[in-house]
Amino acid sequence: MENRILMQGNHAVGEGGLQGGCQAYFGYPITPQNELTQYMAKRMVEERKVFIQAESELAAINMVFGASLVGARAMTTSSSPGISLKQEGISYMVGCELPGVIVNIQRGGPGLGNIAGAQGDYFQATRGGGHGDYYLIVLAPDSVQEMYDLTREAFDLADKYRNPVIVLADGILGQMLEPVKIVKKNPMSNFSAKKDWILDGCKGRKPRMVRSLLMGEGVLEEHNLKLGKKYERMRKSEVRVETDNLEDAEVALVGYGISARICKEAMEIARQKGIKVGLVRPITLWPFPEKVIAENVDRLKAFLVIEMSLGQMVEDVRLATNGKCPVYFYGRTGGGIPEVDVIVERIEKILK
Amino acid sequence: MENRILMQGNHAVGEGGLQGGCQAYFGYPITPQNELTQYMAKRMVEERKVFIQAESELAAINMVFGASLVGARAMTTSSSPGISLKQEGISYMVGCELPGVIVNIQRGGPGLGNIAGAQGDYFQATRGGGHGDYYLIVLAPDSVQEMYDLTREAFDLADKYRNPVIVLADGILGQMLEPVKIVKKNPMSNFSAKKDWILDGCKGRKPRMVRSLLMGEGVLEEHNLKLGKKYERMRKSEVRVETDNLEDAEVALVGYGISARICKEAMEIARQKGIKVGLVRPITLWPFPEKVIAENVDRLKAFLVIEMSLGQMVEDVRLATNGKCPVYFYGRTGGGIPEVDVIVERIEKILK
Amino acid sequence: MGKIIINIEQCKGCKLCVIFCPKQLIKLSEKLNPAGYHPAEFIDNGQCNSCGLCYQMCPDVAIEVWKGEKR
Amino acid sequence: MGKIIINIEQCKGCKLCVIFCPKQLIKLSEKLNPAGYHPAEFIDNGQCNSCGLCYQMCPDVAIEVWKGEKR
Amino acid sequence: MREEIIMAGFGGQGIMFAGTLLAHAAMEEGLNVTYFPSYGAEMRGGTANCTVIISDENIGSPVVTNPSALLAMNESSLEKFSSKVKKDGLIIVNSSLLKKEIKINDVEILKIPATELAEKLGDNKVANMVILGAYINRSKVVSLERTMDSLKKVLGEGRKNLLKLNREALKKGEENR
Amino acid sequence: MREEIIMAGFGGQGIMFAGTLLAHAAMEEGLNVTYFPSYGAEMRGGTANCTVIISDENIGSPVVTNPSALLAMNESSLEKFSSKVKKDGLIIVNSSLLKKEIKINDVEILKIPATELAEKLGDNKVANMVILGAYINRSKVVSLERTMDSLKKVLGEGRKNLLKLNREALKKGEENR
Amino acid sequence: MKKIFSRPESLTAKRNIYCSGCGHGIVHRLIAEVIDELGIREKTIGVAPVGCAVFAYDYWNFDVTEAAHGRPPAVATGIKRVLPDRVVFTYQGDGDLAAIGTAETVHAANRGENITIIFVNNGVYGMTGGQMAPTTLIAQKTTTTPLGRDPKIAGYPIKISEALGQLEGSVYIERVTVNSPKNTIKAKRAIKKAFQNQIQNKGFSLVEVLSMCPIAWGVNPVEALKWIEQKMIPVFPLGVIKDKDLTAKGNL
Amino acid sequence: MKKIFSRPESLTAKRNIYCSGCGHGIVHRLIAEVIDELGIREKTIGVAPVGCAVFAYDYWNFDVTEAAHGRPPAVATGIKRVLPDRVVFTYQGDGDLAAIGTAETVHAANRGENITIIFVNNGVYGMTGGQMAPTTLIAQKTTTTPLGRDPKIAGYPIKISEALGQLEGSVYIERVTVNSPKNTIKAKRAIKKAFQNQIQNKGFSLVEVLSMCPIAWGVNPVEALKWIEQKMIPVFPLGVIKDKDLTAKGNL
Ligand SMILES: Cc1ncc(C[n+]2csc(CCOP(=O)(O)OP(=O)(O)O)c2C)c(N)n1
Ligand SMILES: Cc1ncc(C[n+]2csc(CCOP(=O)(O)OP(=O)(O)O)c2C)c(N)n1
Ligand code: SF4
Ligand code: SF4
Ligand code: SF4
Ligand code: SF4
Ligand code: SF4
Ligand code: SF4
Ligand SMILES: [Mg+2]
Ligand SMILES: [Mg+2]
Repeated sequence: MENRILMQGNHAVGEGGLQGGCQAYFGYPITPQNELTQYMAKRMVEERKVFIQAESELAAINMVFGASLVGARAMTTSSSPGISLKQEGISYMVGCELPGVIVNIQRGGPGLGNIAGAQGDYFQATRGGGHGDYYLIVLAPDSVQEMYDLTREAFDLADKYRNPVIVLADGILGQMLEPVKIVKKNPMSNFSAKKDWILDGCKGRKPRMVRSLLMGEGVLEEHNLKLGKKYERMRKSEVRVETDNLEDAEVALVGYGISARICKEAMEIARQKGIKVGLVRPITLWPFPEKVIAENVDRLKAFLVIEMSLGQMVEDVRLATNGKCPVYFYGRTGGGIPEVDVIVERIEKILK
Repeated sequence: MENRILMQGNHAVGEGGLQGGCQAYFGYPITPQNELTQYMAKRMVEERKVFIQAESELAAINMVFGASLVGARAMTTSSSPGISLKQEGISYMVGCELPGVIVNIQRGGPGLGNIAGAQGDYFQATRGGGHGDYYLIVLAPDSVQEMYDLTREAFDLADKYRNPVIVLADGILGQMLEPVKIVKKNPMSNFSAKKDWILDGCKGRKPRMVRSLLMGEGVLEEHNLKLGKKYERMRKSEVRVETDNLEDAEVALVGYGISARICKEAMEIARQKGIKVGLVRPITLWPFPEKVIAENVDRLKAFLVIEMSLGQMVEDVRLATNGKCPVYFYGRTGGGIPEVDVIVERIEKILK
Repeated sequence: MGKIIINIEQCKGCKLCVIFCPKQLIKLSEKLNPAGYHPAEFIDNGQCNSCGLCYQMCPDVAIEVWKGEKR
Repeated sequence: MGKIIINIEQCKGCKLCVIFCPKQLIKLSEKLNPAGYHPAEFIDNGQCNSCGLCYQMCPDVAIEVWKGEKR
Repeated sequence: MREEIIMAGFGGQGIMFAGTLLAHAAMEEGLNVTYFPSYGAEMRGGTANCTVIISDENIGSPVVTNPSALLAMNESSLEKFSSKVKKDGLIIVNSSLLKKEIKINDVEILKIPATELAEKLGDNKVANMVILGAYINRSKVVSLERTMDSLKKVLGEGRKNLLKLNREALKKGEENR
Repeated sequence: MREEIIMAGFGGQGIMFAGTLLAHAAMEEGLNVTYFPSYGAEMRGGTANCTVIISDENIGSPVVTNPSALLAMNESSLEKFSSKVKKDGLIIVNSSLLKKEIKINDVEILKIPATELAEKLGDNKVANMVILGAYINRSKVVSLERTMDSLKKVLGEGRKNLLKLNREALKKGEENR
Repeated sequence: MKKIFSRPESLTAKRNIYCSGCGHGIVHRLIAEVIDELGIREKTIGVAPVGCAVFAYDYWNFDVTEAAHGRPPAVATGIKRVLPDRVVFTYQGDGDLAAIGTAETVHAANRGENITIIFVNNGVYGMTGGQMAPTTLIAQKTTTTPLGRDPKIAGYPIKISEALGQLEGSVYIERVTVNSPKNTIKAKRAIKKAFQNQIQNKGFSLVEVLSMCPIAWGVNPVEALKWIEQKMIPVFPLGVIKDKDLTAKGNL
Repeated sequence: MKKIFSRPESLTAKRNIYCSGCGHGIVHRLIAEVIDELGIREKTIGVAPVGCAVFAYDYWNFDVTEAAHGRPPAVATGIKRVLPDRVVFTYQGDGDLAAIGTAETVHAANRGENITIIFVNNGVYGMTGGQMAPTTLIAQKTTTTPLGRDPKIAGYPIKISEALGQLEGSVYIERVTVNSPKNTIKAKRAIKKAFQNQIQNKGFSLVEVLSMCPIAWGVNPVEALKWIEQKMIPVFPLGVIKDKDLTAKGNL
């Protein structure tokens, strides 16, 4: 229990970024992630790194683009409406194969919505809210500890694949305080040395260019197929998932982020009642842990997907079960929080 | 054959908009939809309606927001990167329940990509590239005639549901010329009279407000559930799909837009070879015609989905088949065009 | 002769009226209003000239100014 | 004494060099280059003073200017 | 063991600080803990509240609808949350700012004249500590000593000067019951 | 019946106009037709081309990789597309701008000195019509009369003055073979 | 007795949620009074910003719409072009207008949209917790400039009104403040003129109001008045920045 | 004989795809020459726009990146902050810089980013087919103003350089053109100064270059030179708009 610090989720993201080697942060205030931008305003300056409060989210993502193309580990953070504004920029980063970390502390939508935590941006994050064929690794922390850990690791993943990585959290995780263990690690690990594609002046080498415009016949297709192979590699290597109690479970709850924590509570209560409930918590929302779901379709009587939305991840669960096991859904939208009692009820109803 | 006009797809969208009662157009140039903005620059002024070349796509969608909230039928058009920039605005329109028509003449992505036709924005259109829980009706023309017809009808649908509607076409449809029959109809049909929610000055009534910020406890959730019911109504009433040769087919091709035309060609060639091939062409991509697919899972040996992307609609087909029928995919990305021969080959391979 | 009426529920005790009243006829109450502020109180000593300076500065439009003979 | 060398492949026949040469030493060729333009042609009558005005105006940087005695 | 505490009051009454302090002390006790602030619809002014959950098991959502304890620093907070307290739960209310009589079934109500007690100590701003002290005494979820330690850490170097007064207020609240 | 024609040349040689005209005439013949322009990687200058597909059946993609006919207005267009023409297809080339000898297997090649013929008519800009005329004669996919009618419509009121010259050029091309 | 100053008709009775001493409340009232005086309440459409004034539609007693952060000028353009005979105004904070909405503001001005903009410059992002705004003063401490705004890192307090004055399309631009009764009365005059311009089809008018944000400045409401006087006005001088009426007459 | 004028090292040998008589080619060359003369080719990072000059990375013989339409100043900011000892410049068209990128431009200037912007004003959107740009002249016909730009509908030719001059953060702004050898040589001087300013850490410099787009103007290359002289310069006067060096010395 030693070395635990009581930390806000937003701050943990910021500190995680720093420990992940973030050299440049570009943000724009928006609730419920303001404390994160504020934290970076202080810490990045302390560490003599780059901090800019940009004139907009659009500018911020394009500053990330600039910082990344010269080799810096760069990050931007925002919340739902601000993330919508970054979609063009994200698509450009993918096209140009630029790493970078984007954090979305989701709030209620659509529109201005409200400032409560929500999970309405799952589709946007996992299916590419921007234009064109692309995917990003999407990491979904479910505790302040993971806000820290996953943000730190996001930088490695981004560099490893030369692709932006999204950390998809929500206003509850951003606002809450929880004990955190600060694990420092050598940032800039293996990847920084290998950045032989960056622009930093052509001294001693041929000039380079960074671009996503590929006009020759078939050139863009070739590029996209190359990117496609990269997505395949991510699918193979980067799936992360937590499972619990699946061995004897009759029903598996599936939830990510705060919803997953609620699932865990519900699971415990159900178990106390003698109902055999298990849990699948995707930590990567993309690549989605379809294998662990597919492996359990025969053993299980049903999956019950819990989300803070009208139902988005449920599609991935249905794709993974492929009709071989019923998939139920219970969601709350617009900042509502799924209730443990209701989850337990639903399980009971499914098993009846 | 009388009364056919040789018309460019982009122009057909513009004229369709006008016949649909478009009172205000806001655009920003981008290839391959420039002729559309240019057409409106001429025609809207001729018709003494509102035309503005906005300073950006962002401004354009927010001008649509403004025009719509005072009751005008309004439209904006762009291509992939520009559509990404409209995502925040679209989410606001949904939140505020404002109708409006958005046309995406897709090009190759991600990033700047190229200016060829592509279908990489399917996810963005059907899953909400913007933040929050929402859906739009997505119409997918496959001919210049439908570019005209569906744009015209999009205005009715938008007003009917007080929700923006997307017309999702691509650069090929935008650029090509084909004969079109101009069917005029009474625009502003039933809906304009009923706009009792617009802001036009509070003369003789209580002041009104238009907003998507709903902060009170549970208020946004209630609103979203109300919107959810609206999406349900759309799902029930607005599915459009063309099917062909399904009765005796062993394999059904599934494609939309230009891909669907290629499928038709492939189907004919395959039939000439004696292979029993049918076609499902979704005209609404959302709501997706899952019923017609689900109804055929037992009869068919397989579905083969054809897209100009790395594979997006294929997920909807898989969700609809629900594991009861194999789903294959053949796609070209980055502006590549699926080849008829390859499609026929794939069908043959599937049936072997 | 004038007077002002202060809406105690809306007042947030900012004191802007207090400092601008040329006759020093406004002070903050000891009491808290439901929102937790000490609201402004009018000291009605007959000197109010209805100048409206208090009204001009009140961010909560919590002040009404009256003029004329008392009835 | 000077001369210019025109890159015929890159020239687009815009005539900007033609109109600015103070000695009128440049004209457009009758022939088309591979891109379909009539490229500029240097009329080497020994009057070129290497002033470089043609170079300054060439949007295609298709002109080289030489100076000094011919070798 | 699982305690779910909602603390509520006016902005400026130190709700967030007291909640953080309690969470910190619980952490130091080796317990699982979450703290969640809420500003409600009103970003500015108005009431503020926070939720602290302390448990020896994993904690799911840090937000609760029905707390086991309510620490209400003023009347409007009491009104807003009292009906939500769990059966057999606890309400501690700052009786200094209470005008109405209160009566709620199946809940234990503890009235502490926190503002008055704090004023006696020299600053009504530490009424939050008085209430917290009373809660600690009652719930025993953390020890007073641990809370005193945490106070030092949460205040940090910058606000060291406030340590003594806050400690006294905590103690006062703890003794009061 | 299905014809897939690619027309290609320099920007300014009237490729797009000729393609549109052919498409219009085909439409008036009651056929299905698509026209698709392509500016290639170079938006400005360089070569331009378009694809016209004429068929009595439905037309799928308006873009084709292997046309049944190529109308090449200059040498670079010929080089770019000639190898793609279908077996037993047709190439009509503007021999006025052709320097190299050409030889392509399994394809019929028709050389028309279109620019020269056009110049004789008074304006080398109508070389496009000469080539189109030759194609119409050869393919019979549309009639010359229909094309003449379409010419009037496609030129419209605004360019009425060009009608006569274009007609002559079309005719010249049609007669030439 | 007669009521001589009281809540204008164009304000609802609703209590606002602004902090104690916040300038927004005063500016809301001035606009409401002007609208009452011009008799245009029933043909006015207001565009509220995203910022502390996001709930302005609750306080004004006429039609008001929300607009995405920074986009009110685009939304107002859409409205005004469709309904040119209505009175359309936007109400925007400095973050909204001069940061994220810079392009929309500049181009509405450059197009000479016949709209009125009330630009509330309080030198911070109030709503989101007192972060730096583009108008934040040098050395001013905010939650994102904890050591004070350093122009080398964060640039200078932006004089967007002066920049807008350079554009042909803008007709009238004035900077005012509400830090004293006298200044408040002047501010009202400017706001009135900005609305009158629109009614007279003159084109784009903007009034920048230096406004108190005691909470983010870390001062009390009374000190906030002095803050404006002593710190803001030297950087953002009050007065008419552009008035085509006067330039036309050769008076400026 | 000696070669005295020829392709600078900082230009590749690649044939550009600009239309005949397009000003972009001249401006590219001027930049390349300046970079050669300053000996900074190996430490320069260029940011290409989306516009006709989108392929600039093919023509310049140093590191060049693409940037989304309008965002070069933000991209350049990201680059320069990370690598302050490199020379970073953007090359932007009038659509890119003065329409969609207005906010990014204004704020890079206001932050006083130590970068150089070469702003190529040709009064149209060249790349997309000659649509109206914010700088299009009144009555000028474009594909989106088929009857000529009507300021009532489409606003005025924007003088963004003058507006940027109002911002504290901008150090040097000059408007030049390349419509004659003399003007071209002057343009080069301005561009050189804008780069030198950066090398000397002076801050934000911008050179606006009035540049020929014969194709969209519907004139031949030679007429395009006159178009600049007769139509553009009266609206966009040449000369230094701001120079902090001179103001400091009291010369301006
Ligand atoms: C796209 C987007 N970005 C950011 C926000 C968060 N946000 C809300 S208000 C605001 C700033 C408000 O500042 P200002 O415009 O100065 O108004 P004030 O609150 O100071 O009156 C911000 C950044 C948002 N809602 N949407
Ligand atoms: C977001 C986005 N919107 C629009 C476009 C299309 N587009 C490409 S270049 C351009 C305008 C170019 O004009 P300008 O910046 O003046 O450069 P020029 O071509 O005139 O040199 C536009 C609108 C795009 N690529 N991306
Ligand atoms: S009206 Fe004037 S005198 Fe009367 S209370 Fe108000 S400020 Fe004082
Ligand atoms: S100015 Fe208004 S809010 Fe402030 S103290 Fe006076 S009455 Fe109250
Ligand atoms: S260098 Fe001068 S004289 Fe020689 S060709 Fe060029 S312009 Fe003419
Ligand atoms: S200026 Fe250059 S491109 Fe133009 S004609 Fe002369 S050599 Fe050719
Ligand atoms: S934060 Fe500032 S601007 Fe916002 S309500 Fe409070 S005082 Fe007013
Ligand atoms: S369109 Fe204009 S700017 Fe673009 S290459 Fe051609 S002449 Fe140059
Ligand atoms: Mg502000
Ligand atoms: Mg331009």
